[in-house]
Amino acid sequence: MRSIAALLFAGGLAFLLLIIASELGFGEPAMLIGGDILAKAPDEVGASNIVTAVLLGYRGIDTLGELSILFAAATAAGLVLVRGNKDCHAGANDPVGGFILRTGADLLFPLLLVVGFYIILHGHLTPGGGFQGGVILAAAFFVLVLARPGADGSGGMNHTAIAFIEGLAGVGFIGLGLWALVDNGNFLQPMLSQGVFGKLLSAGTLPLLSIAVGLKVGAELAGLMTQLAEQPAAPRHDPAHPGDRPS
Amino acid sequence: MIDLLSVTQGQTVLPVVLPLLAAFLLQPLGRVAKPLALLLGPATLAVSAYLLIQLWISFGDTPYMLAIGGYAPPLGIVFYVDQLALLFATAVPILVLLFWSRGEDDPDPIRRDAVMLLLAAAGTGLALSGDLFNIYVFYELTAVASFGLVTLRATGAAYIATVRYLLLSAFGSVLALVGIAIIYLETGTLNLAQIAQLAPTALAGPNGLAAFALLLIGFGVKAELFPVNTWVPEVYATAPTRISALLASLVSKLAVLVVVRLLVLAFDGTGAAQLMLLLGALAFVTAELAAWRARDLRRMLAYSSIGQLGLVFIGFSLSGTAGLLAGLALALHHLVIKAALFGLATRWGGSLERLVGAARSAPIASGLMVLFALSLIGVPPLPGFWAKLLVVMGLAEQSTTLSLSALALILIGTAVEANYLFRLVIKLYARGEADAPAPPRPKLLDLGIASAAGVLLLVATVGVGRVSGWLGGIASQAADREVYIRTVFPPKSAAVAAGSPVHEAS
Amino acid sequence: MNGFGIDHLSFEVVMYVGAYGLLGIGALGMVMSNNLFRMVLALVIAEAGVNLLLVLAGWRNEAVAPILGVHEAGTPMVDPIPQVLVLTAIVIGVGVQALAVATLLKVYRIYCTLDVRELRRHLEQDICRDAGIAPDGSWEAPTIERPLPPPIPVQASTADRSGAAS
Amino acid sequence: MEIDLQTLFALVIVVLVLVSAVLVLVLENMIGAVAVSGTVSLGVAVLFVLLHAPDVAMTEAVVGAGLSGVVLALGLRRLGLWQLDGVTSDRPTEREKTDA
Repeated sequence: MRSIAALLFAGGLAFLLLIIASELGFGEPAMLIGGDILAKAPDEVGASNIVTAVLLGYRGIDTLGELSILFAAATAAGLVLVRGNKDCHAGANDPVGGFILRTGADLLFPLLLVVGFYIILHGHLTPGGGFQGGVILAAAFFVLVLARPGADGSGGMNHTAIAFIEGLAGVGFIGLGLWALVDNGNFLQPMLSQGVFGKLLSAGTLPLLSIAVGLKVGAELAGLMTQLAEQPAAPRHDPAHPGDRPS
Repeated sequence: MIDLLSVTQGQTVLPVVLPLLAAFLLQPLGRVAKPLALLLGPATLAVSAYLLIQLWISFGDTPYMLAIGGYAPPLGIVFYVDQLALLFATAVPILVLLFWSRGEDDPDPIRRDAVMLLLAAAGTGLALSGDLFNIYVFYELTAVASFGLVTLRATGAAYIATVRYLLLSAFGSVLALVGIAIIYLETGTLNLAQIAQLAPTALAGPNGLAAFALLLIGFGVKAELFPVNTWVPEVYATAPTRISALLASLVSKLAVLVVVRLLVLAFDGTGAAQLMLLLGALAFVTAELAAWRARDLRRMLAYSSIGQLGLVFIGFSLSGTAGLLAGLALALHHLVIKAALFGLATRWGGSLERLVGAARSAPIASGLMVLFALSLIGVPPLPGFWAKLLVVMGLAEQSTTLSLSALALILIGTAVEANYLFRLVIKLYARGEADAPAPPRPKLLDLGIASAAGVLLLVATVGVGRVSGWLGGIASQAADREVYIRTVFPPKSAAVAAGSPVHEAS
Repeated sequence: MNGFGIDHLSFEVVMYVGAYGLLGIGALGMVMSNNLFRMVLALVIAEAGVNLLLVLAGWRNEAVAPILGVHEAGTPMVDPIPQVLVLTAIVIGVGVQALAVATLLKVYRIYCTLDVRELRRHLEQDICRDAGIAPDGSWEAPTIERPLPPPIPVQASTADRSGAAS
Repeated sequence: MEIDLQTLFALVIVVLVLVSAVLVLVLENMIGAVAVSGTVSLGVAVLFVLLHAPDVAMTEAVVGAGLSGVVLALGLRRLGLWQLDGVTSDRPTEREKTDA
């Protein structure tokens, strides 16, 4: 019964997509706002990477919303994961990495850190930006966790530090927006001078926003992965009693 | 400096941003000064509510537009503020504040507060935003925040319900994103006003209808729309009752508001309206039948909520101001009543049999329950009657086969609704067995919320003429597509005269 | 509609087939699968498909990436807006995914299964026990004619559940 | 039927991605399924490069192939399903078949 319903649904969806397929034109998009932005962004924002200009300039509040979603997901995951693990001894299932892994992690960590910050800082000039750099920062910390799971599986990650970084980076992003609101009457309006087009210190507040985004994404993801890593493994369940629940 | 006593239009963004700011601050603050952190949330929401009310008083008469970041539309994101948007935006912080109180055994109040604040910010943004993708972002934020909140009871059942809800919701979001992609391909813009300008030519074909169907299913997950509402009874039965109250009364209405905006601005052809009518009618009758079968109060309320939202969809599917008025009246009616009913269910949740004899131990709550039941059914002097009458009259006026069948389904559904609600009332006033434990009394706070809702209902009954006039004004403002377009893209001369706040960044 | 003839396999048709193929496979997987983890994987695939579709919506012939200073001025560029939307959508997707995995962990720890049918049965049982009604779950049987069991005291049922949850 | 080099390249990648996507759904081994889902993301990232979207390609590669793979693998490990044999199958077991 369920599979029949599923097939019906899939058939309906396929039909819908076919209708759409027969009508849409790709290759010549209307580009109403796209064309305007391509024309105006270099003057209005001053970033040579127009994707970043749109991400942090024209659609800045979308980015704020997206940071909030990541924050909401991490917080909700925290709510879910924190409970009911008191009686389990965590982290007992991951062996400490071998010598090669540990040495590799020690070498990789500063490298990833530098790459991450480079990508964050050059977001307005070249491909990349806050998100991509932030993910790499998170990866840098996570490599450390993988190499040395530690007694509680956290690899020495400091939860308080993560909480402070993620909180203050978010406050920084909103603070830049509110500064513009107080100064010019528009939330997230670009501030500071645009500088020389194509240089590192250009595009006004854009690099600052980029740093805030990078730090927040990095801290958020690092926290999320650490939380997952700290979970004790689920008990192997006996196939003979699939209904049994551990208590 | 921001003047604390007078508001400017630029501050419309604050009710969205301040709760986000507070949510980000909570974790660090919680580690430094926990008592302060616990006060931060309610304080922020109070400020948000105050700001929104001030905005309503100062600028509520004519709709206005706020270009975020000062980028002139359609390039940047705009907030569109009319009375409809303000009405729902103001309801968000107030309702979140009303259902703020924590469970006694909440192990992690800081995280919970943060998620509540995110929900408030997202809800306000959803009501105000005038950009299709921005709406999607706020919708996702609402969704993720509610996933966190519905696990709060930390039972196994809550986790199962959450996972199923999450997967369904994420799937709906994917479909909505396909709809957004189609609209972008056809029109080349995301600004709702510009989409409204282009819609008569660009979105009139089958593609437009397909895009609307996809968006309807996507946003319909939160709006408890017919095929994608399987999560509702599961989640409302396992989540904390206060969270169920928020989801059923507030979040569902915000999703409906988004769909209505799309319908009015971009998809005013008959196809889209008929789709909504069909799904709404099916939802109403199936949900009322399911509610009739339910044996516990939480799931009965959940199914009844699906049914009422089906009715709301039917109302909004009617064309023009009359349809908007009908839908709006039903939506507000349901918002007030479901919030109160779920509030009462905090203590009364569980088997209906437990409620036998509740009228003796809790006479006020039982009386309110009877009042709400009568209004839900639509017994004449109460507001529910007028709202339902508007829908029935609108359907009769259309007198197509579809609308008349929908009318028949509504009448059947109402009969079923009356049956199970009377069954509930009879239980309340029945004489229980002597040795049965008396049903618990509702908490004072819940009783207060329910009493306030009851008073609102009675006031609306007495002043039904004024209320309908007020709602009619909101509806006619929101139903006018030209007003929306002219507000976002003011004619050049008018913009100079009004000293429009939009200026291009130089 | 141009370029959809069979005799001419153009670049955008290939991309289009890829996008809708991923979307369809993901949707099918989400609907047909009975394993929650598999459903999360199907969700990832569907999201990849819709992201591809969005970027394709901004693609145009003979254009370059929207970065200034690489090509000579005046070269047509692809539409940057859909790319921004996709960036946002990717990050949203990974957040939701992580939350799903976290919740799955809890479900598996409590019920030792990820099978949807089995979990639905557990869910129905748990809800009924919490509410103090008989768990039969049959839709067809009219409930009024069935004699109801005496209400179970709330304390007992919640204590039982919290024991299993912690 | 003529076909240029770019289209041919795209065709190869699209076929690879679609085959991987089907494999994600049918592989009985969950680790394999997670690994193949990483392949899907990588392939899609290459397609983004072909569509002149370097930012998106970078994000998809870092997030889709890297981060989400790590999250899913970590999840599998904590689920106790980190096994290379086919125990983690979601096919109905013999007992369920007889039940039905």
